[in-house]
Amino acid sequence: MRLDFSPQEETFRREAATWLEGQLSGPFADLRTGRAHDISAPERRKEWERALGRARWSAIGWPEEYGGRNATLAEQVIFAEEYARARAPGRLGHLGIELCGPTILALGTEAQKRRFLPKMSAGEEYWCQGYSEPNAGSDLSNVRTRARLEKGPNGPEWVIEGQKTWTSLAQFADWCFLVTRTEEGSTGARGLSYLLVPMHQKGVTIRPIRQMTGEAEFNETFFDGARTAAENVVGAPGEGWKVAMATLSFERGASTLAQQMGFRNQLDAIIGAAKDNGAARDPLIRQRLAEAYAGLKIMRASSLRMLTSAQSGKLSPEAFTYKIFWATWHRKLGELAMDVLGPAGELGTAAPYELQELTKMFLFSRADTIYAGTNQVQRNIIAERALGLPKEPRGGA
Amino acid sequence: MRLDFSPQEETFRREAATWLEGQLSGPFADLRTGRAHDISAPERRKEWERALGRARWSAIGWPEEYGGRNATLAEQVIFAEEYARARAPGRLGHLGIELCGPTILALGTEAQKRRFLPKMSAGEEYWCQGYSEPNAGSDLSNVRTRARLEKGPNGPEWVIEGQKTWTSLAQFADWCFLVTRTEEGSTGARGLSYLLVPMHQKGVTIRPIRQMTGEAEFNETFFDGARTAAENVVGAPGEGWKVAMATLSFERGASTLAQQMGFRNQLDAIIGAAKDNGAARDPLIRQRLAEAYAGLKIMRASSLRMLTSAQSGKLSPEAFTYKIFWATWHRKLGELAMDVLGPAGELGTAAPYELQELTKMFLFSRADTIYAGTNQVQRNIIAERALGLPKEPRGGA
Amino acid sequence: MQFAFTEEQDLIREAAQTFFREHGASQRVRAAMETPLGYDEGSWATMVREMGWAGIALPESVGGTGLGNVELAILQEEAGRCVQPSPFFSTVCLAAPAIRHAGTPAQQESLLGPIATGEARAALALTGAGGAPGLEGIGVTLERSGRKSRLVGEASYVVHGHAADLLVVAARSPGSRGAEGVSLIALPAGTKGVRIEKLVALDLTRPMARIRLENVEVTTTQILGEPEAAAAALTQALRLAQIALAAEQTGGAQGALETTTAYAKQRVQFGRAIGSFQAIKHRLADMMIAAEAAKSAAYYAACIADTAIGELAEAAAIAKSRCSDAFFDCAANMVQLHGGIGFTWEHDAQLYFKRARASSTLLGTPQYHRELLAQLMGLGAAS
Amino acid sequence: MQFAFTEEQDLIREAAQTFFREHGASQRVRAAMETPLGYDEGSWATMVREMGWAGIALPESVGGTGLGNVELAILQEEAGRCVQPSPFFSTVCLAAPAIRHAGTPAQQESLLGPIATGEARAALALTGAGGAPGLEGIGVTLERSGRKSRLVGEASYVVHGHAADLLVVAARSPGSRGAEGVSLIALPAGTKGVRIEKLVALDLTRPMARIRLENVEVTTTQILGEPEAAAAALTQALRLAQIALAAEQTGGAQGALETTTAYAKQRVQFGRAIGSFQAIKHRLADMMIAAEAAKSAAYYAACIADTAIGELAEAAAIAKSRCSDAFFDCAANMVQLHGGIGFTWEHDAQLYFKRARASSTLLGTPQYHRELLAQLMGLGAAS
Repeated sequence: MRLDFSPQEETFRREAATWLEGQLSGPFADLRTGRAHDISAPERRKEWERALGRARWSAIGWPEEYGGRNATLAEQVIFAEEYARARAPGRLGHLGIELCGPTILALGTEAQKRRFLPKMSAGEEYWCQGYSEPNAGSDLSNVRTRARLEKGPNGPEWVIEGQKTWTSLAQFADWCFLVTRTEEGSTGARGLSYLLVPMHQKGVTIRPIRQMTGEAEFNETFFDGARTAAENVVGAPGEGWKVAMATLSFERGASTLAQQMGFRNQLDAIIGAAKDNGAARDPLIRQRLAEAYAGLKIMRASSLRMLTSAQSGKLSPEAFTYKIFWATWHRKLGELAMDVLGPAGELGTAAPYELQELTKMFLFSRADTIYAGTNQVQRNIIAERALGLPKEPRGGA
Repeated sequence: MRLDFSPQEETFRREAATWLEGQLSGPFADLRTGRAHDISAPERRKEWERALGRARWSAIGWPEEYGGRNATLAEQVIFAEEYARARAPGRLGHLGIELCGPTILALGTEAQKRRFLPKMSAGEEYWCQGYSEPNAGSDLSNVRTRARLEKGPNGPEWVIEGQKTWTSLAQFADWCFLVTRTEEGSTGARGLSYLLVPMHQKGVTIRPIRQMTGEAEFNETFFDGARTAAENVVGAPGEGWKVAMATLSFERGASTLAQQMGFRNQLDAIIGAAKDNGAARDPLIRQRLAEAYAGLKIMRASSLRMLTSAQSGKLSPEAFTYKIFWATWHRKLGELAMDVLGPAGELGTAAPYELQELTKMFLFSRADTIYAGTNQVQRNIIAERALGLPKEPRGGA
Repeated sequence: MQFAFTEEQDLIREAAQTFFREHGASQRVRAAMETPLGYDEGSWATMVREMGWAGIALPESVGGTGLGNVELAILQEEAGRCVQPSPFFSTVCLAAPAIRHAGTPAQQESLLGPIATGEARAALALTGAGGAPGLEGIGVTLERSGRKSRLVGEASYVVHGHAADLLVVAARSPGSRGAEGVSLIALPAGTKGVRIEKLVALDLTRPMARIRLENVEVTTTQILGEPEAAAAALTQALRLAQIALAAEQTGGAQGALETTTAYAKQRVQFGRAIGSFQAIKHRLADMMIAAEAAKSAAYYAACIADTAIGELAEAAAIAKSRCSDAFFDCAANMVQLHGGIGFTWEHDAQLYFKRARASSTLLGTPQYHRELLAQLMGLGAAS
Repeated sequence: MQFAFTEEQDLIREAAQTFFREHGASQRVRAAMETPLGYDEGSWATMVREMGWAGIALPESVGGTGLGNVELAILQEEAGRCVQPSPFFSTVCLAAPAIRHAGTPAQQESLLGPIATGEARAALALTGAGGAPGLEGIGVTLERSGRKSRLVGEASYVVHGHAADLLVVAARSPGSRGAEGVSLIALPAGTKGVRIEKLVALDLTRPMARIRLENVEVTTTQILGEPEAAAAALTQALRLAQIALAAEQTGGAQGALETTTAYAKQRVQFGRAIGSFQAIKHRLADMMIAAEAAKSAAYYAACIADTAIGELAEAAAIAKSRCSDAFFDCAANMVQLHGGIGFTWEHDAQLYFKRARASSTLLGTPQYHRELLAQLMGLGAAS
C-alpha cells in the first residue's frame, strides 16, 4: 500500500499537464471554467472534445485501436487530477466515454466496437442514457418502453415505443443507449434489452424538464416508432438487465476523481466566501468546513481503494458505499455554502431567476441523493448485496 | 389557549408546596434527592409512599373513594411540578399508580377497584409490569407466557408458566400485572389476557439483570406454576391485548411532567459543570445546551397539549410523537453531558465500577430509545396509526 | 390553564382553511409569484377587506379585531401550509407590531388604522447589506442637524418592500451601537429620495427589496415614540414577528408532511406503494415528530406573547430556531421522498424547500437564536 | 501508486485474525478486564514474544521488524475489532514513537530494544488533571537547578500506566507555554517518588492511571534528545498514535457492524428476521458507510505516515476525527439494534460502546481535531 508515483508516472503527469496548459491557455482559454455541470456553448465544447480525441487524451484507458492509450490505472488517476487541476471544462462526451463505451468494450461485438468506439473517443458522436422512466425511477426493472423487431428497408430493425426521463445531454446527443422491454409479457428484470438508438430521426422527441434551479439540464425523451438496426443490441436480446447493471458499475471509475476535483473547486469557493465575510471565524462554520474537507479527502482515498481493487479484479466493499457517501456529502456542502453566504446567498444575480453559482449548487445537490439510485435504494443495495441481509418482500404488482 | 393558572389553582399550588416542603425538610429530609431512578433504601421509600397516601397526595387524579382527590388536570400539572420542584424522590409505587391503577379504573370490575386501588394509593401494595419477554421485545404480540384455569383450594385459579424480562421494581413488588396467553394455540394479539398476580409465592422467581452501568435495576421474572384467583383478570379473558394497549396509553399522563422536572435537574447539573470547567464558553457546547433547553420546553408544551386534549376526549397527534421525542432528546443529553465533562467524565468514583451520576445517565439513556417501544417501533406506530400509511408486510412465522 | 384552541380559535382556523383551499391552490400561488408584484391582489383584498385579518391582533381602538397572537399564529400557520404569497407577513407581523410598540397613541391610530382596514400595505426596513440579524444589522443612519433630520443608507432584504405603501425604517444615529441611538421612522413609500428595487430572491413566494435612502428628509412626527424607547420596542416587535414566522413555518412543515404522505400512499415502486416501505414510513414519521414539536414551540410562544407570563425572549428564540429546523427538514424530505419529480420546477416541493430555506434565514438563523438562548440561560459570553 | 494491501500485509492480517480469534474471544476479554492488571499476561506474552508485534514498526537496528505504520494499523484494526485489552497501544503506539522521535540513537537503542523484544511495557504520561489534549495539557513540571533536575506534578489519564515498566513523561519548564520548554523524560516505573494509581475508567478494556511525581530526581541521560526538539518530536509521535488509534477504532466499527449484522439475520420479531426490515437494514448500511469511510481515512493516514508525502498533521486530524465518529455511531447502533439485550452487562455491545466513547476522547475529540484541521486549512483563528 503506497500513495506515491513512480518516475515514469511523474513523466506522464508532466506530459499531460503540459498539453492541457497549452490548450487551455491557448486555443481553448475560453473554456477554462472548472465547472462540472455546464451545458453552455455546446458547439465550442464539441471542438474541445475533438481536440482531446486528436491528441488521444479523450479515453486514455481504452485500447489504442479505439482511440485510447492503454493507460494504466495510475495514469488514469494522474490524468483525472491534472484535467481538474487545469480547470478544464466538463466533458460533453462523458456519458459515452464513461458509461456506454466501457459497456461496449466489455460486452459488445467486435463490429460494435469498431463502429462506435472510435467516433466516441474522437468527439464525433455524442451519447445520452435512456434508463429512467416516469414509473421506473428507483425501480429500473419496471421499465415499460418496449421494442419489437420489424422488417426494415435494409434488414430487420427494432421499433421503439415509450418514454424516458432525466435524459441529460439528450439535446446534444447523436445516440442513446437505452434499456427497453423486448419480450412481450415479460416483467421485472427479464425480457429487457440494451439498445443503441440514433437520436436524429423522426420518432424521437426531446422535451426539456425545468428544475428547481430554473434551468433545464435534463429532458424527457419520447420514442414514437423510433428505429435502430437489429444488430445494435449490446449483449443478447433479453439480457439487457445484466448489461445495464454492468454500466452502473462503470460509474465508479477514474471519473470519480474528476468529480472530486469539481467538488474541491466548490469547497474552495465556499472557503473563499467564508474568509471574505468573516464566517471563517465562526467555530461552528469551521467545524463544518473541516468536516467537508475531511470528507473530500476520504472520497479520494476511497476512490483509490476502489480503483486499485478493480484493477486486481476484486470487488471492494467501499465501492458499495461510494455513491451515497458523495451524494450525501455534496448535499451537506450545499447547505454549508448557504450558511456561509448568509442572507446574501439568497439573492439572485439577474431577473427573472438567475441565481449565484453556489446557490444553484445548493439546489442542484438535492438531486444527488435521488438520481442513480436514491439514498434509500443505495442503502438497500448495501444491506442486501454487501451485508447479505434478507431481501425486502416485494409487492405482488 | 392559555397558560396561566386561576387563583384557585394557585391556592392549590401553595397547599401542595407547603405540604411537600414540610415533609421534605422535616421527617423525609433524607429522601430529598430529586433523582428519578433510585432504588436505594426501599423500606424508607415505602414509608414516603405511605405518607403521601395518608395525605391523599399519592394519586390525586383518582376518585376520593380510592384514595384520590378527583383533581383536575390543571391540579395534576401543578402537583407534578411542585413535586419535582421540591426534589421529592422517585415514586416506588409509580408502576401501580400510573399504569395498572388507571387500567383498573377504566376497565376493571367494581370489586377489583375496591380490592386493589386503595392499597395502591395508600402505599401498602407495590406493583411491577410483566409485558416484555426474551422473544417478545418490540413485538409484544409474540408473548409466550401462558396461563390455564385450574381448580384451586378456594375456587378456580390461573396457573402461569413462562418468563418475563425487564421487570423493573419486581424485587419490591407485591403484585404483577402481566400479559399472558390464555387460549391454547392462539397467536399474535388474540388469546391474551391481562392478569393480576401476587409476587410473594413459590412459583415466582426473580433474577436481577446487570446493565451496562454495572447496576441491576431490571429483572428477569420466572413464573413456574405461579397462581392467581380466576377473578384477577382485567377485561375479558382473551382480550388482554386491548387492555395492555390501554395501559400503554396511560404512560402519557401527568407523570410526563414529573419526568421532565427530573430531566431539568440533569440539565442543570450539566450546565453547572459547563460553567465550572469552561465548556460553557465553547460555542458548540452552547448550541447544544440551548438545543437541549429548547427541547425540554417543547416537551412541556407538548405535555400540556396532550393533557388538555386527553381531557376533552380527543386523541391529539403530538401524543404519538412524545415517546420518541423525549427518548431521543434524553439520549442526546447523555452525549452532551459527556462532552461537557470531557475526559473527567470517564473516570469513576469508586472501585470496582462506580461511575459518576451523569456518566450513569449517559449509559442509562441508551435504553430510553429501546424500552416501551424502540424508536423503530415508535416510527412504525406514527407512520401507520397517525399518518395512515400501509402496514409493513408481516412474516409468515 | 387550557393549552388547546378555543372554539372561537377553531372557527378562525376553519375559515382560514376554507380561504386558502381556494386562494392557496398551487396554480394560484404559481401564477401570483410570477407577476411583478409577486402576489394576487384579489386574494389580498379578500384577506384584508372581507376577512378582516390584517387587524386580527390589533386593538379595537385602531380598528382591529382585538384578538391576539394565538389567532395570528393560526392564520400564519394556514398561510404557511400552502406557501401563500402575500404582504400579510410584512404588513401585519413585521411593520404593525413595530408601530404598535414604538409609536405614540396618535401615531398608532394614524398608521395602524389603514393597516387594520386593509388600505395600507407596510414593510419593515431593518437590515443592511451585511445581513446581520437584529439591531446590529441596521444599515440606515438618521442624521440630525438642528430640527431637520435626514435618512441616509440602505436596507436590503426588505420583505415585500416593493409592494409597501408605508415603510417603517429602522435607523441609527451616526456611530451608535447596540440599543443606543436606534430610531424607527414611518416613511410613505413615495417619499422623495426613496429608491425601491425589487430583488431576485431564492424564495419567489416572498419577494424582497433593497431600499436606498438618499438624504430623505424626515419630520419629527415621523419618528415613532420616544427615541430612547425605540430599541426596546423594535426588539419586542421582532420577537412577535419571529413567533408569527415560526407559526408560518409550522404550517409549511405540516403542508410538506401532508403532501408527501399522500404521495407515498399512491406512488408505486417495486410493486408496492412506497409508503409501505419503512425507509419512507420512518422518514415521514420523523417529519411528523419535527412538525409536532414545532407546533408545541410555536403555540407556546404565541400563548406567552398573549398572557405575559414567562419569558417572551426565550420563547421566541426557541420557536424560531425549532420551527426553522423542522420546516427545513420536512421540506428537504419532501424533495427527497418525491424522487425525481420533487426536483422539478413543476412540482410544489421546490416552493416549500425554498421557503423553508429563506424563512430559516429571515429574522435570524437557528444558530443565531440558539446562541441568544444560551445567553438567556445564563451561560455568559462565548469565548 | 498501489492503494491496496500487499500480499505480505494480507499475511500479517491473517495472522492477527487467527491470533485474536482465540485471544480476543469474548470470555477471555471479559476475564482479563476484571483482573487488577486489566489484560491477559499470556496473550500479551504471545503477542510480543512469539508474534514479535511490539517491534513491527521499529527499525531493525533496535531489534524491530522494520515494517511501518500500515502494518501497525493492520494489527491495531484487528485488535480493535474484538476490543482486546492489552498494553500494546500504550507501549507500541504511544511510548515507542515518542522515544523514537525524541531520543538520541543511544537512548533509542537502550529504551526501544526492550520494547521491541517484548521485555518492557511502556506508557506515555502526558495529560494533567485538566484533560486538555496535546502539549497544552501537560501537568508535570521539570525543574532544573544546576545540574540536577526534578519532576513535580501529576499526569492523569495515563493509558495502561499501572502496568508499565517504563514511563515516558512529558514535562514543561516552569511557566512555559506552547512548544517552548517541553521535555520528554524516560523514567522507570519503580523510580523513587513515582506514585501510580490505577483509576476506575468507563472503558474497562483500557485502564488508565494517575501518576504523581513528587520531586523525582532525573539525570541528564534520562532526558530524551535535545530539549528544543522535544515538542516537535512529541507532536509527531502523537500524530502517529492518533493514526494507530484511528485504525483501532476502524476495527471497532467493523466489529460492531459484523456482530450486529449477524444478530439481525437470526433475531426474529414480527415473524421475520429483523434484518429484513428496512429500519434495521438501513441503519446497518449506514454503519457500513461510516466504517468504510473510516477505513479510507485510517489507511490513507497510515500510508502518508510511511511515504512522507502530503501532510501528516492533516491526515492524522482527519483520521482521528472521522474514525472516532464512525466507531461511536456504529457502537451506538450496535446497542440500539440489539434491543434490550444490547443494554446488558452480559452482552459485548457495552464493551464496544464504552471503548468507542473513551477512544473518541483519547488524544483529542473529533471537535478538537476538526478545529485543528480548520487551522491547517488556512482558515485563520476562530473568533
